[in-house]
Amino acid sequence: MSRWEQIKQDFPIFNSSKNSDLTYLDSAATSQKPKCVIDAVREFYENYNSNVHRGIYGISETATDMYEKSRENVSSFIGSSHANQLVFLRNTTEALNLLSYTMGRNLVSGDEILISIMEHHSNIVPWQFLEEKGIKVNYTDITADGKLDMEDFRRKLSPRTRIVSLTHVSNLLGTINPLVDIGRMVHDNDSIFIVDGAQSTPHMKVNVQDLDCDFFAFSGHKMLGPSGIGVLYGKEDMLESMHPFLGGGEMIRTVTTSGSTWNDVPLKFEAGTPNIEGAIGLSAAVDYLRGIGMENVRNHEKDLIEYTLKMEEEYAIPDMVSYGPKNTDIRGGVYSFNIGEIPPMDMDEKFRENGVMIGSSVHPHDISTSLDAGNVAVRSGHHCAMPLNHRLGVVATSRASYYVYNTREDIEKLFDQLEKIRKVYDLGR
Amino acid sequence: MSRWEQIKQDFPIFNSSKNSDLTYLDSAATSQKPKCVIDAVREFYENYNSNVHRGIYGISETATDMYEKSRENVSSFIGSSHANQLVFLRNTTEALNLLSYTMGRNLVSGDEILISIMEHHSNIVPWQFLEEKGIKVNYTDITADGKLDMEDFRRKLSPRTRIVSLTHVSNLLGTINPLVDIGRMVHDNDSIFIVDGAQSTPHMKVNVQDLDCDFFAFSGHKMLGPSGIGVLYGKEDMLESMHPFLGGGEMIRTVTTSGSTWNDVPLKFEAGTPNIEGAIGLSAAVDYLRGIGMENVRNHEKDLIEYTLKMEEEYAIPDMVSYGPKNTDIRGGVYSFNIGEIPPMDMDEKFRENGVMIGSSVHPHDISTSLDAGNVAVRSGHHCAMPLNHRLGVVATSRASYYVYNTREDIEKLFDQLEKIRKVYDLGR
Amino acid sequence: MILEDEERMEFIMDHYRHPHNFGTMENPTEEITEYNPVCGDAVKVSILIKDNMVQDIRFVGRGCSISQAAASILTDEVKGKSMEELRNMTEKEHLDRIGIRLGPSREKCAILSFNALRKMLDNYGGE
Amino acid sequence: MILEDEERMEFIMDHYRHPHNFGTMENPTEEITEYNPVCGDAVKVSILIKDNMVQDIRFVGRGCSISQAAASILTDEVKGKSMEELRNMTEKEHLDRIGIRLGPSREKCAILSFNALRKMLDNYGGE
Ligand SMILES: Cc1ncc(COP(=O)(O)O)c(C=O)c1O
Ligand SMILES: Cc1ncc(COP(=O)(O)O)c(C=O)c1O
Repeated sequence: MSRWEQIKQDFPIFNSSKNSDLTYLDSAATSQKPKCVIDAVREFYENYNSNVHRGIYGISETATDMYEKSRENVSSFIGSSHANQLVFLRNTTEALNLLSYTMGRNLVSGDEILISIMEHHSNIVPWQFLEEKGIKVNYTDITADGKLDMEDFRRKLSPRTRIVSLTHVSNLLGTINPLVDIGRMVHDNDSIFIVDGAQSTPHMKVNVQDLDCDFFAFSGHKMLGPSGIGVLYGKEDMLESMHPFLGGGEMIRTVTTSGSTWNDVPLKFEAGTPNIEGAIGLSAAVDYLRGIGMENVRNHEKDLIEYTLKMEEEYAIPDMVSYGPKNTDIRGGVYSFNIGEIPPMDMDEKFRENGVMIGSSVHPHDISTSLDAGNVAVRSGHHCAMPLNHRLGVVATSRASYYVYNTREDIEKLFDQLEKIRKVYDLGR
Repeated sequence: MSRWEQIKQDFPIFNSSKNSDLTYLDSAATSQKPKCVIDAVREFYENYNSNVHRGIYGISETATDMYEKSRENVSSFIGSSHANQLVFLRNTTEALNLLSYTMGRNLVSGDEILISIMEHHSNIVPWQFLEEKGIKVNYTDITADGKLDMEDFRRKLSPRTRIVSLTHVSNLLGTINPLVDIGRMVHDNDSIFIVDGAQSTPHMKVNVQDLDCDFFAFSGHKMLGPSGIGVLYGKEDMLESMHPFLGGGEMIRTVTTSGSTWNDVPLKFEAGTPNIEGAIGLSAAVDYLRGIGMENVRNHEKDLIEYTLKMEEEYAIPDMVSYGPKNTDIRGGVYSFNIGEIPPMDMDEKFRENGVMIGSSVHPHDISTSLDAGNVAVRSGHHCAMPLNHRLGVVATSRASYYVYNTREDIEKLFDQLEKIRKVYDLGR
Repeated sequence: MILEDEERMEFIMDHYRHPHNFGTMENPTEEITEYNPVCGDAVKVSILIKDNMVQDIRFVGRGCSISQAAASILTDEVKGKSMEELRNMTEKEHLDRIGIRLGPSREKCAILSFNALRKMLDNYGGE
Repeated sequence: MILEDEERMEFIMDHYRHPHNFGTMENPTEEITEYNPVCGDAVKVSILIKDNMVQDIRFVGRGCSISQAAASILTDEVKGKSMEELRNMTEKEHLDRIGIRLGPSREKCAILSFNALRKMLDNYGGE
């Protein structure tokens, strides 16, 4: 057994009697959980379950300790200099909304926020919420090969740009963005630099100090951890100067009827009972990933995407198109593709003329469903990136995305099936 | 074995080798988890783990189905007429903040919000956030025996009162508030009626239609479910007319660079990947509670609090005081107490005069720590209700709170230990 | 969606490859375009009603096999029916007619044409 | 907090029942009140410094056994020490002197008096 086949054995779902022979190619949506993570959650429930922070009895002190050690562990995993820069939240989405609500308080009409057209909805909609205050959201375009258009970026980075928020890795194209260079430009422009790390943290070594970003957001469920737990990293002085987001228990120092004062960071941003077992499970996931080594994870996925592009050429399925950079040095393990044209809704002239515009295309929905019949799980749809789909001239794509439990055989299986599906659906019109 | 002793066997923590003979009296902070809940979470990880809503392959459709069935199950548990009135969030705190942020948009300077002095910080601080907009937060007082002062309430319910937000059961006093009557007054006043159900839902039959509240919030972790999952119930028309709270994946219908449109309720309020296993675990907890019967849960806890008040009289520990109504018809299974005077910080004259003001009191911290030495877990502190502590003339209390796994023996153990502690700490000054 | 039933799947693919009642109409009584911007599925349905009966029904569309086959199957079913019969048709009956088990995501594809029909009936006031 | 060490606990309770250096001072060099509004623990510490040495130190306070005993223990330790020795004292040494294992919540009680001392040193500019 190869190393990666052995790793796959650590994931109970692949031995589940409920799913015979699952080929899971949807890790960009959410990852599977290794046994050590599942056990960490169970062991907490069975031995130490109690609320954190306020208890003065044994198990509650142990629970608090486990929760705070998890924070330290995750903090060092992303290269943060101190654990109090790490806020536990539900997910990337909540982290970016926290920023939009709190930083948004300081923005005024005419201020600008610069994002990109390849962002996930989580890094678009929260900023659009601020438009009603007269704040403008600008979108950096992409190049033909799926990279950030740096010229366009420079053009759009203006003196009014107060915030730049970019994804580290695109969840549709797989593009790894050159954030170290970008960060320098952003700070030279005196703008705040926010990174959506949802697709990088699980798949490569991340160091927030090297990135020199002000904020960095990611989700536990995409990196072998539980769902319901996510992280916002923020530079300490930033977090300290910000208004709190949610009010309630634990985030306060004092509450009186004439006003309240706030706890120290990061607790200031953790109102109410947190997802305790979520944090503990995420910490177990981080230990597991560290055991493999993030460089190895990255190299493995790079191998898989290289192999994918090679298979694409070899199979040469008619009308098959794929998206994202071909240079695998800047490409994560994400493979989005279509068979034939899947135009967006407003390109409907042809539809009006002569009816069914399916030609030789296979709708992504049909691809997913047909692959599922062969136990291959890929995602089809807009992948929460409608503006990017629109930019690519499609309404949807199918996407295979990889992680530590995937192997080259999975990719062969994918292309074998796609070839068959193409034949079944070929309408020859 | 009695029925309740049998029930205790369903909770692995009481057989954990890590905690010998734990007497857990802190369920108002968080509850223990029965085996069926722990198993539900694990089984999801091992067989169906995948993201919800957007997948078109087998396990993702199963996961979506399990998630939505959990919503239906929890919905019917609280008597909601339709599952789409149930939003899954992290906890009660997030639910109340969601309301403060979204409803707060419609309030103007001079508008009033009426809460009470017995609220948890979660139902205070989010409303205080709105004070900077010129909105006034009013606090209904309590009576000497720990009930809502209804005369004061009527006085403070004004034509400018736009929102009334009250706890169903006090987490410190145990008071069960007469919300059906109050709700009628609130609606007659054309105010919106919000109920903090964090301490009622776990312990008694709740029916949101009988309460006729507009919103109802509670947390999974206090009702045998996982942490990181909570619920906001809202009347459908209310939820539909509200602005979204967090923006991102799944809560949208369409996203373009010129604006976005929202998904139907409740998904409109569930941005990003939710706590999937949390919802599934909560649903298992609801099944378990239904199996016991919520009337039985309530009666059991009523018996325990009655027994507690009886023990209090029998033991007659010198200087011991307890808080909350003595009428157990309106009293949940919560017992807050002090030994001697534990005055709040601004009552410090005596401290200045002649030093250590400990007299015959035992600080709540010392009570918790000493009880812990005998494996009895109670909470000591302000219980996230500082204004109420202040109102009671104390800075902190110790609190024993009960649930289905507690028995009369636990209470005997508590008082045995308290009697001993009182002797050790008696300073006789 | 379960594809174990090959025969039924062949039936769907047949409707997809060779849709019935495909095309547009000159003077329809009602005409409506239903679409799902999320996946790009779209159907335009035209209906001709006379004497309280569906004289003719046609559709054009684009999208996945389920959305297009469902439209084809539905238009077959509807032709010649009375307004009353149409009003009594349920979503469940429509899904049963398709006859393969669809997951929640694919059901949305299948009911697109059914929703179009429903809306046309709502718009249609009678003669 | 682990109470298994009964002897040590007796030591704490002794300091709590009969605190050393208890009281106020007429003309202290520095005086400070530290308190934790969350649990009501409070200590007022007064210090008299001469020739760069702690001539006298006293405290009054209220709160739990740990916060008060810790103040008593600390004042014992500090008396007669030089400014430099004081500046080199660490929080860890202070906690070790108390000598029972405290959980994170109770540590806050224990370091209240230590924090008071730290702040007085910061305020004290020298003679
Ligand atoms: C009455 C009341 N409201 C709100 C809360 C907050 O619950 P959570 O921490 O789960 O948000 C609690 C529990 O601490 C409570 O007792
Ligand atoms: C780039 C990117 N950002 C943000 C998100 C949102 O993550 P979550 O749903 O965990 O909030 C995702 C995942 O869907 C993503 O791929």
